[in-house]
Amino acid sequence: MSVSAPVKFTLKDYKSDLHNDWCPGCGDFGILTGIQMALANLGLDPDKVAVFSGIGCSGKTPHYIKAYGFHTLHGRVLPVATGGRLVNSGVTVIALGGDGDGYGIGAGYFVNTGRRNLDFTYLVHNNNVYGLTKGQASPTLSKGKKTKSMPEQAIQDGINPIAMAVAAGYTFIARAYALEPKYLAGIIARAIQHKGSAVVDVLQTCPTYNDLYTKEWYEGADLPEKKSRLYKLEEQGFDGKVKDPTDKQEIIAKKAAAVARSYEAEPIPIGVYYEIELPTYEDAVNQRIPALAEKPLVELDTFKRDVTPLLEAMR
Amino acid sequence: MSVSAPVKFTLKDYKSDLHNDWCPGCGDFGILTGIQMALANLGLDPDKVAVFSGIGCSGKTPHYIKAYGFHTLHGRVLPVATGGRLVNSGVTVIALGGDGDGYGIGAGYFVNTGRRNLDFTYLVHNNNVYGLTKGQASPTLSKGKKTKSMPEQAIQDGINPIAMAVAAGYTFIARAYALEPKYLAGIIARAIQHKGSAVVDVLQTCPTYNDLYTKEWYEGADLPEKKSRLYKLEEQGFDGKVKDPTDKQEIIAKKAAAVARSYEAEPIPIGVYYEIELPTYEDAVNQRIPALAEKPLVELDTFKRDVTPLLEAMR
Amino acid sequence: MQKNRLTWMIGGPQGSGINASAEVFAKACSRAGLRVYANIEYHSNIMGKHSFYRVRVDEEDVRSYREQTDILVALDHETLAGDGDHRRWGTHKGHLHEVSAGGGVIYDAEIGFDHSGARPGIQYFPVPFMEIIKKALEEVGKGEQARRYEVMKNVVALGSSLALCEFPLELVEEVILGQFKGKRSEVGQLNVRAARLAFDHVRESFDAKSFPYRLQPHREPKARLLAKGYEIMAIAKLKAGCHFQTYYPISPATDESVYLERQQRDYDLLVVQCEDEISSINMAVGAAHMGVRSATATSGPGFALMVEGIGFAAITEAPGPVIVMYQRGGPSTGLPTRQEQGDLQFVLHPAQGDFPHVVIAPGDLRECYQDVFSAFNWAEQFQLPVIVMPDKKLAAAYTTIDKLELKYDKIERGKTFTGSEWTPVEASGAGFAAGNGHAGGNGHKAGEAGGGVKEYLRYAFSEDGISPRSRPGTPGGRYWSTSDEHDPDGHITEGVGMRVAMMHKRMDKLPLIAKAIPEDQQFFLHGPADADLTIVGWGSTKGTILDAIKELEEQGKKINFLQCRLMRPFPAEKVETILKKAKKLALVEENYSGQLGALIREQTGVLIETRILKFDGRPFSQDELIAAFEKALTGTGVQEVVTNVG
Amino acid sequence: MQKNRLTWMIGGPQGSGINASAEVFAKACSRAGLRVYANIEYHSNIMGKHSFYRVRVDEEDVRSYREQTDILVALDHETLAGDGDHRRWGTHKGHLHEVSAGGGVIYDAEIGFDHSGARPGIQYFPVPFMEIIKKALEEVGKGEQARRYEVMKNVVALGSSLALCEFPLELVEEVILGQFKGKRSEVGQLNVRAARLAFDHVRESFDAKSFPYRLQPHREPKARLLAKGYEIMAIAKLKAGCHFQTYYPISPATDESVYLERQQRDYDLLVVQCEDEISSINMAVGAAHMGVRSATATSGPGFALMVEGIGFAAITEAPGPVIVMYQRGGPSTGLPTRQEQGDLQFVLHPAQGDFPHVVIAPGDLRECYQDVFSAFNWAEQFQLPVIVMPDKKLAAAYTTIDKLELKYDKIERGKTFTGSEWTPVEASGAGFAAGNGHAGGNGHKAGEAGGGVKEYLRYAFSEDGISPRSRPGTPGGRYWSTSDEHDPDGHITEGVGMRVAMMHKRMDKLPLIAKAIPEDQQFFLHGPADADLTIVGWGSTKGTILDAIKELEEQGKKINFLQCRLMRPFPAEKVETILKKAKKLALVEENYSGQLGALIREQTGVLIETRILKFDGRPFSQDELIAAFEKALTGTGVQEVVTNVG
Ligand SMILES: Cc1ncc(C[n+]2csc(CCOP(=O)(O)OP(=O)(O)O)c2C)c(N)n1
Ligand SMILES: Cc1ncc(C[n+]2csc(CCOP(=O)(O)OP(=O)(O)O)c2C)c(N)n1
Ligand code: SF4
Ligand code: SF4
Ligand SMILES: [Mg+2]
Ligand SMILES: [Mg+2]
Repeated sequence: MSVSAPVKFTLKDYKSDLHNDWCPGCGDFGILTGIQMALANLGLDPDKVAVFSGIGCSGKTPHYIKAYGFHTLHGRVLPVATGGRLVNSGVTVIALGGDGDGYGIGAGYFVNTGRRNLDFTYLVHNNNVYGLTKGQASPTLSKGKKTKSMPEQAIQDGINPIAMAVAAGYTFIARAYALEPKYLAGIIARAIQHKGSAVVDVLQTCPTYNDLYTKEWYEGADLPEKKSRLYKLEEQGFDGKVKDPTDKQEIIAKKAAAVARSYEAEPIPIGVYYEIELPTYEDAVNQRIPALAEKPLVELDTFKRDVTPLLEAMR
Repeated sequence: MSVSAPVKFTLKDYKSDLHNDWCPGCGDFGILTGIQMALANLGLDPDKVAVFSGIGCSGKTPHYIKAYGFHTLHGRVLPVATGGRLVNSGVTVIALGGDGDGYGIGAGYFVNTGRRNLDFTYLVHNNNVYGLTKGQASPTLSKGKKTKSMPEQAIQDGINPIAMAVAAGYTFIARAYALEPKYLAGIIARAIQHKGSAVVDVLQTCPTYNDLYTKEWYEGADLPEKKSRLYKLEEQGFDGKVKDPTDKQEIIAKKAAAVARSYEAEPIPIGVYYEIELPTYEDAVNQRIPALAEKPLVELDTFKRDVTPLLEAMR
Repeated sequence: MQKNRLTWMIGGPQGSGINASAEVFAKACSRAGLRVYANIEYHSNIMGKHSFYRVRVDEEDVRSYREQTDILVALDHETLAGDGDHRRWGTHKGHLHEVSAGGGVIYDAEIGFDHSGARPGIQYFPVPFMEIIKKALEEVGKGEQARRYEVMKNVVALGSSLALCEFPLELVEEVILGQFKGKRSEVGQLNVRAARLAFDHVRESFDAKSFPYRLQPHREPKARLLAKGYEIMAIAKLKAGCHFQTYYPISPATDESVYLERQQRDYDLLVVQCEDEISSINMAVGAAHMGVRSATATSGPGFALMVEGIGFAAITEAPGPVIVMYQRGGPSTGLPTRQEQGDLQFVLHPAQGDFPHVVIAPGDLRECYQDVFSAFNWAEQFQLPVIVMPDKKLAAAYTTIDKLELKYDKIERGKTFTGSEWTPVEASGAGFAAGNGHAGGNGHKAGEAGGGVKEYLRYAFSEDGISPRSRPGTPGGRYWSTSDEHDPDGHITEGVGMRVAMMHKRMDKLPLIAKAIPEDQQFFLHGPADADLTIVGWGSTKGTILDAIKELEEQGKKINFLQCRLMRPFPAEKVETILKKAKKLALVEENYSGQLGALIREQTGVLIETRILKFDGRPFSQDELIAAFEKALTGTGVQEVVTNVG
Repeated sequence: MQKNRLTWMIGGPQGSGINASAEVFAKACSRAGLRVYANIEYHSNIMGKHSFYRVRVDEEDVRSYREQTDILVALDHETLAGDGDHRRWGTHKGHLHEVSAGGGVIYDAEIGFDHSGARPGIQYFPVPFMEIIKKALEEVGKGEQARRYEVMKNVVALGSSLALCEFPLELVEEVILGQFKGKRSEVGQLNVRAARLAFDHVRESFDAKSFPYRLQPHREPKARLLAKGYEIMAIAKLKAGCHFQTYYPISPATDESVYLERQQRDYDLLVVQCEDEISSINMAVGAAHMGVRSATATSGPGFALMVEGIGFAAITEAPGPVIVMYQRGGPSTGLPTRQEQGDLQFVLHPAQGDFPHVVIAPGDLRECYQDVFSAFNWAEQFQLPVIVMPDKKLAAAYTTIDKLELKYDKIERGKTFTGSEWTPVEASGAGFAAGNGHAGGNGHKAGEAGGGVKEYLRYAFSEDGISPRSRPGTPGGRYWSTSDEHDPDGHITEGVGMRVAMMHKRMDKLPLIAKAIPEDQQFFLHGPADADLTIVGWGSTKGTILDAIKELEEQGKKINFLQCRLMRPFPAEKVETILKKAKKLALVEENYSGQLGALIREQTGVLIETRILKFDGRPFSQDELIAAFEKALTGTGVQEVVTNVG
């Protein structure tokens, strides 16, 4: 979504007055702030932004943001947001939800949405657990791991969201960390500005149930000498952006590189893994329905249709 | 599924007498033959084999095979087969279905099943269309393409099943061609023998609805000089097998290589893209329930349980 | 003097294109001012399995099929002899036994059928289909390509048939030529030629003149439409201003969406083929919330995946979507291409909890048009999902209708927030006033962006029971929504008082809707009030029931028909009155358990003991209902009808 | 003399561990031979929102809660004053008003509550919770770590409470110590010490002796179980020999599966956490076909995703799974952690088409145990999915029961194919004989692998209506199955005759089941036959209804209770007789529309006009039903009950 409004809104314009009921120290606070900062930086009018969420602790996020807010169903946020975005291209659409919501029950939509390159942004709150249902393993917890409230260790492998996103066809793929809201906000802003489907996997702490990947763990407090378990791709000179979108070889190379990085476990790369400018779903739809180039579908007058030609064909 | 039965069955032992109602020349015939040849080569007792399928033209396959046959629901073949396999490790489980069935409506199960490394085999009949519903675009048809019965060209990108399989964690990932049953049979046999989750994407012709990727197209009949649009990975010295499963670097390299190859469009690589020997879901389950190391769950006597200790805990 | 009517049937393997010839013939008859009821039976298979297309033509209105066929055209052996010879459990015994006394059987001489010894009392016309095609091709020097033109067997079938019944071949030729326009006109000419050659061949080789079943064009032809239900559904959606249609392929619903896909450019409608039905319903709900007229279409197995989304639409008071739910043979995958009315009870209780939704079941094409059109109004006026329930028979039967008209044609978009009207704070809490002024609300207080001294609350309680909806992007119209129970501002609540108020807010829409929907759209009593037998039915059996009643009327029997159309909210009182007045009741349904009967008893307490049920995947024939009604006039109890033809 | 009973309540923010103290107290009372009914109310939230746990203790059996609380312990301000001060639409007004006359309010002196001016007529006991904890810690030299031990507020709450009601602290200490075994015993000691210090503090600082509400251990304690419904469900599954359980987390169903997960090693049971409920149901169906006893558990939103799989299980005649469907507040996501009986109609018609399934709703823990156990038998005997429907109240209420026993304890696995019995070919087609001997069948003809001169047909028609099922892997037992309509050998058919026969084959199981299930498991009339008022209800309201009736009995009122348990197949005739005999009927349901009422009218024609309905997400209190029954004895009509406490 490319935007060019003059910055006339401040952080507080995106904060709802609702009492927040996340646990103290929840990484979701960082993500909430990251979103609000990004919106403020881009100066988007809260009345022109719609935030869609799934079900989970993360799913409550829209209630804390001043914008149109849709707290939908578990695992269905992408179809709902897609429907919303498709019919009203005048509104910036941000979808978000938990890692269980997006990579588990929602995996089919995660994959198939990637194929569309719809112009919207998707944030996944990746805390390795099902928070709201009290801490079972989420799809990102890897095999053999066991968090606080699990009776047995995980018996399936964790999913690799970045590699999945590459395979699915997302055109902006990044990862960030919830407790670095400034950096996160920068990534989210880029994701929103990206013309096409952007996905940001946000590493999120869950102090209540995730006793493995805690703030301290990410900060490497336990290491011989304390050292963050995260590093920024750009700082290692990694550039995931495809320069020439018509160059098949470059695309393949960049995708393979992104996938390779995505398997690095310690330290974990954050930043932009892959980025490419390609025609969006909207572009294709506009070719099919020229009128959409002028206004969003919701504004087209569809009430004066003359169906007689169709009836004539039945004679 | 590692098998070591003496070859005492012939092709006809796997052929049911049911009249086949696929269109003349359908690639499914090749796949059917490939499966039957593989079973014969491995000498598996038809009474110890269960074939599960989704819904579609491809879904009818089990009816033509003499084996236990489960023609399930559209997009749900993997969960059903998983349940079946988990409780009866004494039976060889083959799941199969269409590309719509497996990569579209079933994408969530395709992804999450990959995380388990259950010991079974999954074959996808990839014909780029929804055959049984009369030729709409399937998830493997790429953007801009239009087959016979589509009113408009595809508006979404095609999925990359191989890259998806890599990201999902399948431990044996291959591609074959329906009209080369011998080669296909070889791949299927390896897939069945592989200890873990094996997926084979089978390029399948649909003479009735797919007028783009026809037998002639695959054979390159239209090229300046006729030349197959397929090549065998092994013939180019490509080896997708991970030699040392404990070597993270080798794994990452092999995965990246498989992904890179999976984006080659013309010619299309067939053969084994990726292979690794890892502990299976069954191994993990057996650790949890030691009795399973002796016999399949279905054979355990669970009817003499003494629940008094549990009741005592309630006093 | 023999009436001007005829039943013609063509049978052959799927993929051989019997549809083409049947529909050409139907169209020619319709243009000739005759009434047509044509229906196809086919397998869930692409090529090879037995299918047949029956075309019933009459001067008077026909809305169902008869069991007797006057002319049968067989492209293969199975059409005549059934499949008992190659299937362990034969599925049918062929159509020979359906041919009227003295009727004709035209069959391809190549299929190796020997009619000596076959059923006596009917006439056999072996025709060398391929030879005729070859001949036509030779005339244009393509004689050797005959096999590539096999599909022309269909025009050969037509030509041969017309030679018997004497219906003017010119009318058929006109239709054929109309189908091959522009550079394909050559092919058209070829087809016309083949039809003509077949016509001549039959005239020359057989004593066609003496064939007893004949058909003439109407004296004063009247222009009518010849249509299938899915086309009417699609056109109704266009007419209603539908912006957005989602779908996932499934018979018999796909055709509607594919038809709409073709209209996208001309009508500014966006059609999206989704990855599955969960996506279809949720995209449609998202779109409805965003302010467009949103719709989807599916059948049983797909609907089973939509139920979660329907509850979601209901609790968030989405202004839609409209869901056209085409019933087919169940349970589960069941009989994908066959007829059944087996999903009523499922659609009436489609998800967890109590929530409002509308369910209406049209009985014919006119009602399909009206109900789908109205559905969009109701969805937006009352902010809930609306389900229209046709079935395979309605979707696929090809029938003549006098012009398509809407009795209720006003577009009603319901209460919307445009930035001017704010929710009066007093009213925003119904008994809770505006709450206590603490945190919450959409934050649009006096002077703030969007202006106005009052605020907008999406789920405000209001006098007329409906809260104005705001279209995302509207300045000041910002709101929240959630699938959890919520406050007027759309934030989650678990408070008992608000919960109860919100349940009433949602459920109280049902009585409002009952008031808003015209009575004749809710139910209709066809025929005399003082009948000896009152048939109770719904959906696509309407035409068959009326046809059967008409015939029995001519025999002096007095039967009327209570057609139930609006299933939820159900017009219990009025229906009860009619039922209690009736001398005798008989329920007609194409399902196993009598699902409308269950609904009626639940709503009115009336148990209809006489039940005429069919659940073999085929619609009732007029003959079956005539026989059943005669029985019902005298006896009581359940009659299970099983198809004897096809 | 005052009866030996007490209601104690603790309230505080979620995550502060009020469960711990309530359950310790409950256990101590149970061990002391007293009866306990304890229930918790909490939000769909992890930390911070208001929750409270009510423990009702009595010498006589108690199966519901009373509205008066004798001792209220408040860990935060909201527990006393409600949330109106920080929420725009307050959800509750706090619990002060629930305290019995002269009752006591113990509150943390730190929460800034000033009871001067607060509700008069009750006693206030401000206790310095943290100071006491600190003191306990100082004794072991950990004084400065007090904050890390905040959760010990719960034992302080207990100690303080016992100081008032005089229940022996030793009994509580014993329970506490039992919970901290091994190396955690130190912590146990610490907790015991804190409780003791609190006890002493209250005794010293207040005139506790004069506190009017007291509780003594039973004279002759009887060993009982203290359990929650989900535990009983899980144990029933183990007892029934369940091999395989799938689940996807969802309240209030998760607890059962997590409980079972813990038993995997000891009981050779495999529990799989799936990616969603579509996977849960289909894995369970696949496992059932493979021959194990298979089960899953979910609640409304999850069930909405299982419906497709239930139709699949039914048409393929899978011997299961058993689905425990825990109802919660709907619609949609609704009220995830609250009570409702709102899913009955949905579960009765869960998918497209007509197919057989069993639905049973247990009313208390004993019935949960029996019904889940029996469910596995029915699933295998009749080869269909069986749904057991408890709800949040049954799952979570913590109650005493005398020992757990099965009245019907036989394991019945139904007809199975072991390789010896072959389907007599004559019988394999019911009217179709064995078909015509053409292709088809599972190919096991005479002499072939697997042997036997006859063949095995999975879906053969048989005298008793059930075809023996074969376990994949069984030599000669090979078969096909499909979600399409099929022949006896499991291959697809679309033939009308076979279709009708197969529909009967499946649907005719329902009457068989009705015969097989003992009457007292189908419904039960509690109390005198000749009552003045007959209450009709189902599920977890049973206990509350019986408690209310008991109290009214003591006032000389004659009321009985018809408990409906088997919902499908529904015992229509017998229930109808009872209803028609009744002097007056009143329906009791915890949902908006009276879903059992609808079922009863559909099945019997009887309309129950007097309805006592509650749908605010909370179970009925005994008091609410007493009042409602009194009204019902005299008046008619709908009574909507809204919670006044909590
Ligand atoms: C269909 C359905 N199944 C299950 C649930 C119960 N449920 C609520 S939230 C949740 C998972 C939450 O985990 P995640 O998506 O990772 O979000 P988080 O709470 O960790 O932010 C589940 C399973 C539901 N609401 N709907
Ligand atoms: C839930 C559901 N939705 C839709 C259908 C209709 N349907 C049957 S087969 C099919 C797709 C077939 O395509 P594919 O999976 O690629 O298999 P193919 O026929 O190409 O072998 C669909 C959509 C169904 N059976 N169930
Ligand atoms: S449970 Fe975890 S994710 Fe949920 S609010 Fe608490 S800390 Fe955050
Ligand atoms: S439609 Fe295509 S896939 Fe289906 S049977 Fe025919 S050729 Fe094969
Ligand atoms: Mg999570
Ligand atoms: Mg396909």
